[in-house]
Amino acid sequence: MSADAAVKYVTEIPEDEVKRVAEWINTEEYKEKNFARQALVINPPHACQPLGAELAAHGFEGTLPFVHGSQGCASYYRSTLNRHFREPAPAVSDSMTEDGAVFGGQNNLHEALENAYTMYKPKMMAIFTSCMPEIIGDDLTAFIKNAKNKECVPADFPLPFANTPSFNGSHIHGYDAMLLSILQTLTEGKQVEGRCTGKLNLIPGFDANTGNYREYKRILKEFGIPYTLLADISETFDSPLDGTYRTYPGGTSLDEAADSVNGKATLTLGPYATAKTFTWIKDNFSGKHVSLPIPFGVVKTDALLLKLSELFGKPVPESLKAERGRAVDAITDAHQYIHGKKFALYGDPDYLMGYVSFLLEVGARPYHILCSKGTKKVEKELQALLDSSQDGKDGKIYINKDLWHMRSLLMTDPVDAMIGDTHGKFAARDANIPLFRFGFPNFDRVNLHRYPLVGYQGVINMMTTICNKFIEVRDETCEERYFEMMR
Amino acid sequence: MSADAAVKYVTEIPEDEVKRVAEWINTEEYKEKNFARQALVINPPHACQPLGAELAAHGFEGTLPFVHGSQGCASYYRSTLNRHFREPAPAVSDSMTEDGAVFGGQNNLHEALENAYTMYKPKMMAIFTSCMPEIIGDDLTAFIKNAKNKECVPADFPLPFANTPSFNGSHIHGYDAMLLSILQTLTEGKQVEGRCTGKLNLIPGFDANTGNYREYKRILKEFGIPYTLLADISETFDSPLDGTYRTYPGGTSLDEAADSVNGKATLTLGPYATAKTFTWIKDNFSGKHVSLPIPFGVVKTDALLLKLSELFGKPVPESLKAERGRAVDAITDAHQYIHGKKFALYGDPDYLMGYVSFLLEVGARPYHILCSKGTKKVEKELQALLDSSQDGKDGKIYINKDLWHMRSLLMTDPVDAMIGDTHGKFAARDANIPLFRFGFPNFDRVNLHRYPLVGYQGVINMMTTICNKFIEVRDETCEERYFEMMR
Amino acid sequence: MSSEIKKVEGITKESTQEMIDKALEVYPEKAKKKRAPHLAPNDGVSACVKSNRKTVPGVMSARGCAYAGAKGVVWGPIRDMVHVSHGPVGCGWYSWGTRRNLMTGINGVNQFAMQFTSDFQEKDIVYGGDKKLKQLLVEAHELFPLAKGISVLSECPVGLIGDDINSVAKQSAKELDLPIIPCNCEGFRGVSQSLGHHISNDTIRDHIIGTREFAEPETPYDIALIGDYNIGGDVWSVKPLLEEIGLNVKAVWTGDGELEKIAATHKVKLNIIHCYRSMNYMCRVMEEKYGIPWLEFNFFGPTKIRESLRAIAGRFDDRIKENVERVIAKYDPLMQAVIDEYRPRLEGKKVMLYVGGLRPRHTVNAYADLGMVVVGSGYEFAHGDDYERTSVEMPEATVIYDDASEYELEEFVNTLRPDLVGSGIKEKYLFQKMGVPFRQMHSWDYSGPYHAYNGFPIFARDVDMAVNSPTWKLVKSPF
Amino acid sequence: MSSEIKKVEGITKESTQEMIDKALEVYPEKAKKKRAPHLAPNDGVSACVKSNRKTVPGVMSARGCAYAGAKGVVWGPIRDMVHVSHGPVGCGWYSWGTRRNLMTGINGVNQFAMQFTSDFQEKDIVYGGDKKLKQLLVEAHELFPLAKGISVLSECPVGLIGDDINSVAKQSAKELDLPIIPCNCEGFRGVSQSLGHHISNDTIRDHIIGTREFAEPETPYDIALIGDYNIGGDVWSVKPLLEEIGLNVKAVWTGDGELEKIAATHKVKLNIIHCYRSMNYMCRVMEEKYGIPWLEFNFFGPTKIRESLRAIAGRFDDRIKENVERVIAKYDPLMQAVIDEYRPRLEGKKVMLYVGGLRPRHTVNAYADLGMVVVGSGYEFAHGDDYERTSVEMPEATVIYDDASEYELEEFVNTLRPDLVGSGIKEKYLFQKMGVPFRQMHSWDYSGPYHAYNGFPIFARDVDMAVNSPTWKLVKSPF
Repeated sequence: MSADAAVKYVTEIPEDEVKRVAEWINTEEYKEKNFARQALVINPPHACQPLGAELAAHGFEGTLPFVHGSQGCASYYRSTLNRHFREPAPAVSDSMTEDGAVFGGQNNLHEALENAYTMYKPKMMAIFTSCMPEIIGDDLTAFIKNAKNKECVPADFPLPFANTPSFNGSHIHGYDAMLLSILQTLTEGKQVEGRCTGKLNLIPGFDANTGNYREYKRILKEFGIPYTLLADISETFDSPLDGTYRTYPGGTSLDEAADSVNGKATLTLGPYATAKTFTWIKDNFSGKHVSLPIPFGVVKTDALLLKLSELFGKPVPESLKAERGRAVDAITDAHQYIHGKKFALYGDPDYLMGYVSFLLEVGARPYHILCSKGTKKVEKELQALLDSSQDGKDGKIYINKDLWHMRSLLMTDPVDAMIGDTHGKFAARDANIPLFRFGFPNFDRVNLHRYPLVGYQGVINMMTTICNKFIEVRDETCEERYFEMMR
Repeated sequence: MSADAAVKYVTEIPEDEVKRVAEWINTEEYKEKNFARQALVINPPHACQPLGAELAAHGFEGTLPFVHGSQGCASYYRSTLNRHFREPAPAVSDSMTEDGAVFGGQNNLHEALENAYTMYKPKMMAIFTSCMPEIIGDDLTAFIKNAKNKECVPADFPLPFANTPSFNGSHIHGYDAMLLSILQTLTEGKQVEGRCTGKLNLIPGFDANTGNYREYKRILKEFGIPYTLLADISETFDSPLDGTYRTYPGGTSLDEAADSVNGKATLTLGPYATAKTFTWIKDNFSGKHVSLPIPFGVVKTDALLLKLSELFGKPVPESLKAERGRAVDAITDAHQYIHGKKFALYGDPDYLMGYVSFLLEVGARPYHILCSKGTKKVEKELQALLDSSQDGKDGKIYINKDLWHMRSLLMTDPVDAMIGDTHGKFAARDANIPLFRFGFPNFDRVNLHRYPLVGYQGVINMMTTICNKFIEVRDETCEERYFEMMR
Repeated sequence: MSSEIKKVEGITKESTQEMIDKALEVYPEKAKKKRAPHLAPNDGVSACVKSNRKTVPGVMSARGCAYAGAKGVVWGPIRDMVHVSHGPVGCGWYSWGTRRNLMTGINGVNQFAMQFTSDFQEKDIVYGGDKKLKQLLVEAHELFPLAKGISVLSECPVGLIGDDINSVAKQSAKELDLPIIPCNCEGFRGVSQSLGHHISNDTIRDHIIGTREFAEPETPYDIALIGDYNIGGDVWSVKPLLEEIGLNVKAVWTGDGELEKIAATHKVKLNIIHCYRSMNYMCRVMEEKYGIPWLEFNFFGPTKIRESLRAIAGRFDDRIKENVERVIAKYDPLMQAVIDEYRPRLEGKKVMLYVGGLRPRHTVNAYADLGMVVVGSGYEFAHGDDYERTSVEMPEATVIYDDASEYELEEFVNTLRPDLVGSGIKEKYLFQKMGVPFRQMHSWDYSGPYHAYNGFPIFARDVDMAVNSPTWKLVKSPF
Repeated sequence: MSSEIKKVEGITKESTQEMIDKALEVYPEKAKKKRAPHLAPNDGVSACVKSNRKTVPGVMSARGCAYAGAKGVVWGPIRDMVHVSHGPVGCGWYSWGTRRNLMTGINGVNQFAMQFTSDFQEKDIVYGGDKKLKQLLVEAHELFPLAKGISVLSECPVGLIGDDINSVAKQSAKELDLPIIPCNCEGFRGVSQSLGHHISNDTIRDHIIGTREFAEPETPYDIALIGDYNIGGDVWSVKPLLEEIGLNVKAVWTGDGELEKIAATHKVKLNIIHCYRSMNYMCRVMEEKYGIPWLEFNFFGPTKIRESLRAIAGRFDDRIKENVERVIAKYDPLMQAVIDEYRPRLEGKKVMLYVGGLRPRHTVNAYADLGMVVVGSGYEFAHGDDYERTSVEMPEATVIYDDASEYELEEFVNTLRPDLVGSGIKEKYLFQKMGVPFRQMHSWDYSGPYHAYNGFPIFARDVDMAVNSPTWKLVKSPF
């Protein structure tokens, strides 16, 4: 725009034109244009790697997440976790600025390590990178070695670090990278020939539902299986309010994590969010190595319990059998409220698999299934799930599409509800359907992360939430003559 | 109406007139007329005594509830429980008919006892009365003695019986009467000088939330306090679906119940629903006797834990302290969504006390508080609760009023939400406010009885349900420009 | 289809009798003797079981009482009356909103699906409740001025303490200038809901019928729809269909019903009746007293709808007959599409029914339309004439049960392993625990309508949903 | 009130310095030396702390970056533009809907509160993103034809890999005949959000201002509202008030803002500015270049609103002055009612603030209106001129902190035990765990508006809700 052109006046868009476009964006024609996009990404529901790295770091005892990069990045990650959990999320950064582009980030890193170590007295700092050092090519291995030589932190102080470039993958990959580095760092030299802790190493993967972690622990307790959760955020992000602020209220014990290399078995329940970690574990950890899908739904929970039973030679406890029966009871009692209902789904691969599996077993129809950061493998596994049921036959998978694509799908081929996270609320409102916030993040409902989605209890929770909402919609929208006592 | 009058034609009410009346019933004028009612009761939320008696009976091992009276009564009680729990509720009646009015119900009773005993193989039959025998004055004591003499059932077969006239009190009183008789019957002659079971007898009172029972058991397990629940419906009405129907899937063991007379302490948490039982226990049971309000909210749960700690000389477990902190955290995180909100409440006295207590501690305002079957004592205790807080100062208590009165209150002096049971849904719809179905019965939402309201977990459940609904209403009703990502 | 007797593979008179005998084994001798005549293999021609007898005490019957029949079935659905449950609080409370007889209008204004009760207390028992009744009638009239009348439905105590509601009603009716109908339907009367229907019919006869006339001119096509209670909106499916074939539905008994139209029903030309059990009495009365013919029909499933429409048309002129053929031609393909969708998923599936007084026979062919076969059927409160009508619908030698005990049903289901049980709320969760798909067939399980052409697709969908829900695959645990 | 320096009982220069010294003890020597000048007791006359310096690495600062300042504050609130977060997916994702700058219009049609990103992948880093940018601008224009323009907000990689967004923007603007504004606000630039504001202001100067004129005739009452971002609807409270006193608000910068109106702002007669920190630059530019005077004002709490209205009126004729007096007279009693309701519950309560660039001073008197005293205040990204303006608002010797670390805040709160902390989401749950009532003062904690007369009652209610919520009584366990 140049100021010396002829005078341009401020204009208003005519109401008719607004109306026309408002209708147009709901059309099939628009959908096609929308799906033809090559460069512009609109409302993608995934975040960048370092966010996941921070979540992993929070899962360890006394661990301070440490962002090597710009300080604004750290603030963004922290506030995302604050908003989702409504909990503190202490983390530091080394506040790289312009001069970092010239000199690299070593000085910032060293100064920050010393300061943070002194001020916040962590037992470990988990270092991960945001864009700047990734682009200028900081050599973290060397920097950290130098830091120890300079005694910024004691020589034996654990400083795992992960490259978590934001221009690659999503938060789940950052989670994976950080977890891997933490395990590598902590277990280094800890493998003892012949030693077996007798424990299960359970790896939930990127999972921002603290209730899920508690549910895993409860299940293992019922089984009587000793375990190490890698990594346990449940106390970190669901800590008591009792008048005392604790910087590190929870997390997996570092000693236990170090000893996990001598475990009896290692089980990942987030195969997509821990792919690299698990590959490394298979080569480096003692014991058996098992990968299972996240246990959403009865069938996947059964698979988990059967595997636990097999790995530890223990029968499935009666208490869990009874729970199973109660979950089946709950979904049977409620199945008529969900049967045949079409769902739009989006989220991280592990969660998506779980949604589809759960919905198919209660007679609902996964319909638009969108993964904004996925692979052929994700697509293939989702398709196999869909193919396993009559109710999956109309389901269509959209890999690397975003929520603006989803909006077009919802408007041109409507469904009854959507499962995702808070970011879907605009599309859901436009489509006038309920949005179930089972995914991450949840910025607009309280306490949902306290209710597990995994296991039989998760089955009851998901079914109850969904069915009661459908009933509620009916109660709220039906004509007076269809407003009834019973449903 | 007589047929030989002048021809009367079928008329239609003019639409204007319908509209006029529809508006009129929302007025202050109508409210006054409505509150002037002396004889007509409209939409009372309470049921009659035998329903409660049946619930109590279901809480004991192998126990068949037995209605002495008309068979239709039994069908009504059973279907009410079926609908609320979405579970079977096996019970028999002795099918008294017209000739009972002439000859009394002894023959029916005897025949039914023999048949039911033979067919359904119960360990106990808990007999309670509906209207007919109460009016004709059947002498149950004699009838039952005769039944044993006639060997309708074995001489040692427990046959507790309760007079539960429907024209007196409500379901909570029937619960009380039946529980009392069962305990009298089972404990007769079982008191042993010097014996102490070391156990707590916990009496929940009339409570149709199976989650509450499980929550009590979990709390006591955390404490390591041995207990006998009198009476435990949690397995009866939340039994697994596994392909096998069990007539008696749960209930308190009869032996344990018999031995409860030698308990270390007896604690009722439903003082209004167990008044007679508790009075009798104080005179007849060993150990200490304590009455506490139902533990809704943090403060009342604290009181329960403190009392348990005191009675059993055990410190409050760390796990429960942490839970307390998490509950306080959950309500603090969410308090802004409920603060200052006005509530209409109705229900049984014990639950009402609990609602008021919970709401006051989270900053909400109990406003219209209605007990359709209450006493001066209920009113006084509710008033004392209201007086304990600034937020209670506008609360008004309505004793022995019904939901048609409530409707007038809602329309003339609006509130933000109502807590009650399914029966309030019509008034809530007219007032356009959410109704939280914490009470009994729930005929139109699934699985709610699986979510405890008591204890710290109950605090989280109530808070989450209420606050998320308020947020949802805002999301669903706000103008587009106020529709936001965060809440 | 109902013209020839069907057979079911593996079911013979002997196999069924054996199953019955086994179920009877558990009873004490006296009870066994009482129950035996109520259970039989279908003989295809007659009422093969005894019925409408006192329930054997203690057997866990599903039956209700006369009050339930009066309030829940006949009176409750009349939308523009205040129905007072006279006596203690419970009966009205239990029957409040639990029968899904939907209504037009504004609740509490011109529609009264509420719980009105005199809420008897001890003192009302001791001193009698007539005074209270008188007072509450005044209050009801004042608070609900648009109510066209008030019914007073007696609960057990009223009849036992010697109250005279009839005289109170008469006096109050005069004072308030409002129809006030006393109905002596105390729960202890009779052996089931059935007497409640009969008493209520008689009360309509004595107090209502003939007290109004339609303001508009009569036509030859004026009919009344009898015995449809608008469960889940059934009437709203049936009435438009009857109108589509050219008939004027002047009154509905009693689903979404209106008092004055019921009162003027003696002016119609034909009564067509769906639920024979609950309202054949009044059809007979109107036939005798006013010469109105009546016709039974069945609007479940396209086969029976077709037959019934033609039978109805048979009572009218060619205009109606042509309309009927046109309507059938219009809906048949739509119904065929429903069948094409669901029949492949339901073919050969077995159903057991145990419901009230109509559906155990009326729905048999609707299942057949979907390729399903009913292998056992019975009623809570039917009479001999119901069983006569049932035997011709049911396959040969299948089990027929009257006032079955829960024990018997459990035994039969265990033996027959049906793919679907259609019964009531008291049975539902029992059979689901056994892993057997179930639909409530009193209340359409909170769905509906099931009647007529609008109902069949919903019925088919619901049956498929129950039978083929994947949740059943989860019942058996892998451990 | 701001004319005389307030005192707080128990707070002296010495006590505050002691508290500061104690907080500094934890730091290593070098860091301590860096942090010390950023913390001081208020001297009441000048900027007593150093500010706008690099954050000390590793101290847990609350600061954001230049991108955050550009996207979240200046650009994001302009409703009719597509704002592209150019670079990897994260920055746009984190700032998506998290700042509560509310907007009129239909999302995706004529209002674009969405997350537009070029979602850089490895290959974009290696080969550069300019081509992708060019393509996405075409796509954005095609899919959002009613967007009045597009801003391109650079994330860190863009500046580091040597992309030239300015030339892409220039070319595309021509090709698409659409304003496309490149903003080089990479997060590594500067020391905080603040530089992002400045860069964005400069970009407006270079690309927008002066490119439009208002179609309607000028009046002497034409003003622009600068530095109100419509958090929780603030603008919708402020604008009607300014109109009520007779002014024409021709443009809002930038809450619920419109590109073309911003572009025509050089035609107004006065700029009034609320958030001085983020937009004083453009006020100065417009003053220099177009001779438009500007005026700071404060619309928090009735005292400051009154002062500010009169100061604004001082720039206009008697008509406006009279309007202002009438408006004050109208609202004063309403505000007094709010004070009467809440002041008794809040009198003497202590507040600590730590927010962005405005509220740590602007809200001080709003608390005072409620009887509360602010005992500590500071900014994430303020400059010396902000602290100058703060010192006169804050009581004597109270602690002032710049770019405080979480550790320092924790120490100060532990020492001062305020009854309320007003800060951001990152601080909220920390202080709540300590049992200290808290309100988010960036986002109004999902409430609002807080500005002007409509805002004060909400502010008062929210403060009371936080401070007096009974939940705080539950924090201390009885066991």
